[in-house]
Amino acid sequence: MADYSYVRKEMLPEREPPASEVGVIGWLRENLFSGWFNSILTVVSVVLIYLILAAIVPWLWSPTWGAGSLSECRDIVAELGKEHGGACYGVITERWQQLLFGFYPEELRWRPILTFVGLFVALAPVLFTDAFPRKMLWFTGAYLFLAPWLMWGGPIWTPLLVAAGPALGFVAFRFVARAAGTLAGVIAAGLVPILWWLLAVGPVAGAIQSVVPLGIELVESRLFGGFMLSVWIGVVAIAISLVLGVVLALGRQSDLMIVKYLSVGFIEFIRGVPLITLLFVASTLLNIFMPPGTNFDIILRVMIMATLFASAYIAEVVRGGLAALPRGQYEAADALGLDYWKAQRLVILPQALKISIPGIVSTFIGLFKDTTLVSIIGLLDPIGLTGSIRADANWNGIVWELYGFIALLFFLSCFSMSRYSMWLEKKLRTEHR
Amino acid sequence: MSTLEIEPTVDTSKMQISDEVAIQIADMNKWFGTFHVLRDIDLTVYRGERIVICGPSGSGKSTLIRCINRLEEHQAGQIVVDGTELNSDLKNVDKVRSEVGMVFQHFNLFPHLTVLENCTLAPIWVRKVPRKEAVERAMHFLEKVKIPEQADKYPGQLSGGQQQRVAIARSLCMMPRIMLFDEPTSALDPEMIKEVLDTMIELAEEGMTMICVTHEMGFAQAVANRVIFMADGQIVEQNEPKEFFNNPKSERTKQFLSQIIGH
Amino acid sequence: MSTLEIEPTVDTSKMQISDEVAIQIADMNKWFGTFHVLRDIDLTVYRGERIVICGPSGSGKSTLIRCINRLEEHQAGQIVVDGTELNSDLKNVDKVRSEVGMVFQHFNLFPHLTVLENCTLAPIWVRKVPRKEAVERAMHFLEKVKIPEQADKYPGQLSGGQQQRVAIARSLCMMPRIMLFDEPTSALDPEMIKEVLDTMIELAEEGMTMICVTHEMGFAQAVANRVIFMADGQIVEQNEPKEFFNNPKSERTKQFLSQIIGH
Amino acid sequence: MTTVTQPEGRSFRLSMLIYDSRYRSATIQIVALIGFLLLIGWLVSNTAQNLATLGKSVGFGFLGEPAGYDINQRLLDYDSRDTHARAGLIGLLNTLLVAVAGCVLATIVGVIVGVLRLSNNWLVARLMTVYVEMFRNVPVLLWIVFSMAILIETLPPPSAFRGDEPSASMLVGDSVALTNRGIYVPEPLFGRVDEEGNALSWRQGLGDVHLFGDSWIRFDVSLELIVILATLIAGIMVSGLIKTRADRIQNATGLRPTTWYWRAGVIIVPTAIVLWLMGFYLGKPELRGFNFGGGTHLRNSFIALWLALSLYTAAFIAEIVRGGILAISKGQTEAAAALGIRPRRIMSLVILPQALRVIIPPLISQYLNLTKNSSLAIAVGYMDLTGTLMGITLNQTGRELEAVMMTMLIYLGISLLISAGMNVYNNSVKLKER
Amino acid sequence: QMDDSDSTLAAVQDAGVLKCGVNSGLTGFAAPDANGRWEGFDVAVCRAVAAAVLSDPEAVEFVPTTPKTRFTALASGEVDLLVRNTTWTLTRDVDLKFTFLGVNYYDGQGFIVPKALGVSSAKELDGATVCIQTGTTTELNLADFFRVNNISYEPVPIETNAEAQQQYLAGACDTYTTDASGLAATRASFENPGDHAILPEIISKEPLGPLVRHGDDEWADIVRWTLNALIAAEEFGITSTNIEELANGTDNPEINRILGTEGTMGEMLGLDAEWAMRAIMAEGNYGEIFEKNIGESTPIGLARGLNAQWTDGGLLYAPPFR
Ligand SMILES: Nc1ncnc2c1ncn2[C@@H]1O[C@H](COP(=O)(O)OP(=O)(O)OP(=O)(O)O)[C@@H](O)[C@H]1O
Ligand SMILES: Nc1ncnc2c1ncn2[C@@H]1O[C@H](COP(=O)(O)OP(=O)(O)OP(=O)(O)O)[C@@H](O)[C@H]1O
Ligand SMILES: [Mg+2]
Ligand SMILES: [Mg+2]
Repeated sequence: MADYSYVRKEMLPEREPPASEVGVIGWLRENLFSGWFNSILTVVSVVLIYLILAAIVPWLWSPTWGAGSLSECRDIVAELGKEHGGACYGVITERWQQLLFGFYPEELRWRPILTFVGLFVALAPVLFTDAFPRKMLWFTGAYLFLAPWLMWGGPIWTPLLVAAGPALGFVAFRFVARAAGTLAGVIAAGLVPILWWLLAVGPVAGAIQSVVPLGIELVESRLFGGFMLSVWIGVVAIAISLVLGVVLALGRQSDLMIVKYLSVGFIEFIRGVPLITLLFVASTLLNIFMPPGTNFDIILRVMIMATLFASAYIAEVVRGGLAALPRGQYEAADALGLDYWKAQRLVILPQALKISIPGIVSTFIGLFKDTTLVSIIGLLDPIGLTGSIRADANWNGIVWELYGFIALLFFLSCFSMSRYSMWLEKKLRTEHR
Repeated sequence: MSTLEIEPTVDTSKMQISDEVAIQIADMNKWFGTFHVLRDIDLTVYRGERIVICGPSGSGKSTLIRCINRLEEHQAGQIVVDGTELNSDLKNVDKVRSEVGMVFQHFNLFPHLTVLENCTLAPIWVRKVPRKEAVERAMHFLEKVKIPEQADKYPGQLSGGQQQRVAIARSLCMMPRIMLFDEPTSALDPEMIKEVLDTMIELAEEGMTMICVTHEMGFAQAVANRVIFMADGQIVEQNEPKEFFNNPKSERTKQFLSQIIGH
Repeated sequence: MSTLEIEPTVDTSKMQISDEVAIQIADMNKWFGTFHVLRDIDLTVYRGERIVICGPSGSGKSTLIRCINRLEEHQAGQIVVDGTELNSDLKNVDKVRSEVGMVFQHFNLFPHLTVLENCTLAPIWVRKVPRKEAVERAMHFLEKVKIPEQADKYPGQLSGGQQQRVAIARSLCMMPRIMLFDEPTSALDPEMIKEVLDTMIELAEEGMTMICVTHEMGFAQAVANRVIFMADGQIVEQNEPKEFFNNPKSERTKQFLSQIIGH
Repeated sequence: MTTVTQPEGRSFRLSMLIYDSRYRSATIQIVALIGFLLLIGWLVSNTAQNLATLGKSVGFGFLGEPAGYDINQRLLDYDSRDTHARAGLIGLLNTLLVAVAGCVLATIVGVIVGVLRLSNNWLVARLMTVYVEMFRNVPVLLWIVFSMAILIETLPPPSAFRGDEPSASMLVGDSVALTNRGIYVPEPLFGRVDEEGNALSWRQGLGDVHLFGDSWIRFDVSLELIVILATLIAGIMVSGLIKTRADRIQNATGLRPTTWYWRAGVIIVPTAIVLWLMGFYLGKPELRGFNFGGGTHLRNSFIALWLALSLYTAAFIAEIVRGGILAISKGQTEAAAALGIRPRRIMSLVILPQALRVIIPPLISQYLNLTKNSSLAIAVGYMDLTGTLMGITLNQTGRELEAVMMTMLIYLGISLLISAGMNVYNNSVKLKER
Repeated sequence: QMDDSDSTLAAVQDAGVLKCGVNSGLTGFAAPDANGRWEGFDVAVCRAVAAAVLSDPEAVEFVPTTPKTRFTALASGEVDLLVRNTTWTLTRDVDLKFTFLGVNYYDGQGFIVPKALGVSSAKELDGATVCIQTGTTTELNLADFFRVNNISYEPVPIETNAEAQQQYLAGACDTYTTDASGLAATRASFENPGDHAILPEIISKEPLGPLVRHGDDEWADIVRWTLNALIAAEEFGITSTNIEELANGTDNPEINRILGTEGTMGEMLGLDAEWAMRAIMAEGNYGEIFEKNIGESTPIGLARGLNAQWTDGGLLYAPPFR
């Protein structure tokens, strides 16, 4: 047995790791060639990447931006002596605006652009709660009515009167709640705006417009198309389905059997059928279900079905958020004397919705991608437009360039959204105690 | 359980008990499914009384006080709070809840609201107090629980003891005439227990009617004017604190007390 | 850190230290990326020794003992365990691992297996012990750590102290000649620390070679025959416990000890 | 127990419907129910009115009429004189076929990619990330169209196999042809004959059993298949017995006898004998006329749909798998490693059993998504349920209401079955936990 | 049945725009150009009707439809008029409750094959892989044709013409079958049109024409006679260039009646006197429309064939304006 006693006289300084551990070699050794299996994987991957790039890059490199038709492209490519052909970008040059905006009148395209920019401004205070002042939420509220008006145009009175709906609902709530109780109040608050929107807004707006004409040019929704259509269907459906989804989620969490089963039935039905069948309902059946003489245009009908579709998914997301709240929150609200609706509005939903934002973003991404299905029922979303563009004798036979362009657009938007949602999820996880 | 040494400065003389009945529970029974959790509870609480309830875990203490503000529904017998009977009439429930404040073991503050907003929420939306007045009132009670400087923080930024004091202030803002406490200190680190108990003692000195489930025997001895011992869903023994601790009558009580103190 | 009062019943006389070398570490260095976490470590452990390692957080204690069973790879120097050098030869690694048991701060029991299955898993699959024998052996060690009655429960159903004792039993079932402990008690509630330390003391009494990262100074004084103090990835001081605690030589050690005890 | 009854004389007041907790919930529910029924009634009456205006009636008689169109990809026999109902059935089977095949492939690819994403090989991990992000963030419809285009453009047409100097050739000993009309692989046949036409085995095949006569659900069961299945099942059972024995030996001695060749043998050998007895042989595809004849033809539309759905879903499954494995803390791996358990065993004994609990529920909902997405088959002309019942049948008969509703209900039924399966699984896992 | 109050004419005039269902993309017949303006043979008919009814050939809202959605769109009132290469059949006329208003293009289903295949008749196609565009009468005709000739085939159903063309060119099918007009249009856009032959067999009659809902005869008359006016205009030599001049009055009473300088035909239809003149001015007479969109001078290069005037041996035969 030795004498253990040992004291270090002076401390050792930090040293550089051996060369094989750091720098390029160390990195390579650790990350690519640690062990024979990894080395094989690395080699296989490199070969694979090379093969893919070798197949695609020469095709991609093709100076055909100026070509006016497929045959012109073919001439240019043939002149360059390319073996495997080359991309024909002329079609993108000529049609990119159509792919983005559909048939929206050219001189009015600032409106969807403005709406799109506004969307970010409106979302900022919701999505980045810390970085933006809460006051901006006012703009978010106003945006809900401003955006449809910008997109569709028409008299300014319509959005203003539509916006008056919630206010009327609130007044009705106050009135009825005092006279007949909160529940009746809530029902009134739901019914009054709907009746107002359905019955009164049109005539009243018309009347005011005839007295004080003020508005912007009307754009029919059939002119909506391309990428703008996808975005717009997605945004409208998600925005409205948030409200519906919250109601459904509350219904599903409710103790009231019938309410619960109705909600469950609706949610499971919608989630159980493919979106395409719902779109077929929109295109072939919805008008049959409506009172005789009603005629929504197809884009509105698709929006209705997309909203119903999204609301079932949002309901499940919100339900997750509700379930994540500890019971104590409900009890504390009860003990303070808040009734069900106040407790939901002031205590439960603000928290549950915040937890649900990543889920809502994912639902939006899913829905946004799914909007491409509208091409199957003949709407001219980007994929639908490829058909029309290829029906142009100039571009008959073009495939990859169009699909590639569309895929790129979708990839860029969905990828950035999903990154945001991941970031948010991480943030919420650390924030949430 | 740490039996806290309460300084003898507690001024029990101020704690007046009137003859007025604050809570009257008669023959009350409650079941969870088929499990008989409260059995034939009879209890009269006078205005200004400070009652401590103790007993082994699962004996129904929490359930009893949760029945008093209808967080749980009883199935037989009567509970009358401040002259209002708790029955299926929801108006009565609302009335009782606005008279009775409750503080939970796990605080249950609203994490998305600041301390001040936590305190003003119910006064504004339930009592329809103007916001300015509600804020003043909240600041008043936050001062009382000695954390006015935290008003603009979020609950997550506070220590457990501070959170529990906010919870007390939040209840007080509704100006309740009765306060219920369900083990308000048992989720706290030892250093923080005292600050919360101090707040509660202060409340008692001001004559608040209080029912408190706790195992802090020091607190019970210093403040309570009655200690109730529950076991198996029944009130087994009740007495003045001194008598209760020094001279327990029932075997169950003796056994329980020996455990608590021996621990 | 609670300095536990160890009863003087620890029988150090039984703890024989042989001349045989159990672990030999020479000039060992390790980097995490460019961060030099272990610097020129030299350490010889004899069979039957009980070594306690202490030092400030981040000083590399965990990393050091994790290098001993190759949970981390060292980049320079030598580690020889029981005559087997740890290098990139996987057979050596397997050999060393089957000689060396390890207990973690967070128990790391397998939650999907019962206590018994936790204990028999490795003997059956690594040591090829017949199941019956493995079960017998597991029950033997579970008795030793005093929880044979929990054998059929799942880890989630046990208290922290019980879980850590299962973890010790699980390691013992592999019949290791050396045991490594990485802060085995620091995730436990105070009441449970004692039961785990008792188990470890018993192990020490049976002559197990042990290296233990811990801040339980009572344990160190009672059981260890050497205390190693690490800072900045280096062994700064080592000595017998008595000398180490009563008469620390280096400034760093003094400062560290004053913090730990003053706490 | 003494019950305090409500004081007498408290008569019922209307306001109690809302303010009395005994009636309140009933009130709300009845209101909700009435509202719901009103809504349904409104929709039905609108529909009836509209249909009357259009002069249409609702009825399912059209299902019994001849469909008149052909379906290339079919699992049961069918020709254009069969009824719409049978066409729908063929479509449904096609849906199920691509869904099941898709789920299998998606799981395999998803698991591999998910595990590789955690690889410590930087390049592979990155490559897998690129794969996942690429597939997740582009609509599945585009992938379906893409993969169809790739198949069509990159593979040679059958004519390339023709001639004296064909520019393309068959693979695997002239038995597999990759063409842009699909893939031709050998098909299993029975009753092999030699050049003179003499049977080379004791039976000339066993023939088929026809079930359900001539009705629209008729189908044939091949007796050979039944015999083979029976042999296989018997083999698997014997193999199970061998495993049990191996377990027993391991329990007794600690050493596990190597039995894999026994276990494989008792499955393979009897099956092989039975196959030989029945004159089993592979019918190779060969060029005949315009196309390859013989062999099994996996059509482009099926392959494109199958690949696109699988690869798309695999990207999601990969994330689920990765998440599941990451959810099992590093401590578990370390504890197992410290016990001397080898990495592969750590995976199977410690990580997977735990990870599966995390993985399987979201995995099943991905299966559900895949099944629903298979309805995009019409984009490549794969005749699934949407292509037949909600496609050509709807278009030929003009029965929108009936066709769309039936399609929805069938999909709903499939979904409910899958989620019922998921619930059963969840419950069985829950039982094990405590 | 509809009563007068909701007559389509009134509705269209109220709305100030004609909702016309067209193909979402078929070369020469209907497709939007880079500026989103719809062009094509079918589109021209829509514009002519709009010009007749609303005095503005641009007052058309084009609703792109697919084979599956077109009938619902018409039945539900989403469109007022469907001009989308739709074959006139008994079921559609009777069972689906539509009214066909004449034929604007006489078509027939044909086959296109690569010349390299060495096939000269459709009857030699035994065992061939056939690309078809689904959701139309084509697949029914195809099934019938092969059954009658007792030969086998492998159908490859495809949603759009563009994809069918892609598959055909890549050799994924031996032949592509659709309306002969479509085949010609498709072949025109090939890199080497000469390598492909359209087989002589026309296996079906495909009279394509505009249709409207049952029950509004007034509206049906307007569309029917607008189409007839276009056809008659060609017969009588009324073109968009000389129409102004002819409108001042001619010796030919039929021309005068068409152009509204004589008689009250417009009034009978519920329109004004110059309805037909506007319809013809919109895109020209039938011949002009044909030449401009699908005729031999266009890349599509269809010959008039059956679609020539009866006087030239074709089937176009407008009933008298009398
Ligand atoms: N919502 C419930 N449903 C069913 N049983 C319940 C419910 N809440 C409580 N119990 C049961 O009722 C009994 C009494 O519970 P209670 O919470 O009142 O006990 P306690 O005396 O407060 O105990 P502790 O000191 O642990 O808080 C316990 O056995 C508990 O399991
Ligand atoms: N896997 C790793 N990658 C990079 N750095 C690491 C890793 N593991 C540990 N470190 C760093 O190495 C240093 C030593 O870590 P180690 O866990 O050995 O410290 P310790 O002495 O055990 O501290 P504690 O008392 O907190 O457990 C710390 O600075 C730590 O941040
Ligand atoms: Mg309790
Ligand atoms: Mg450590």
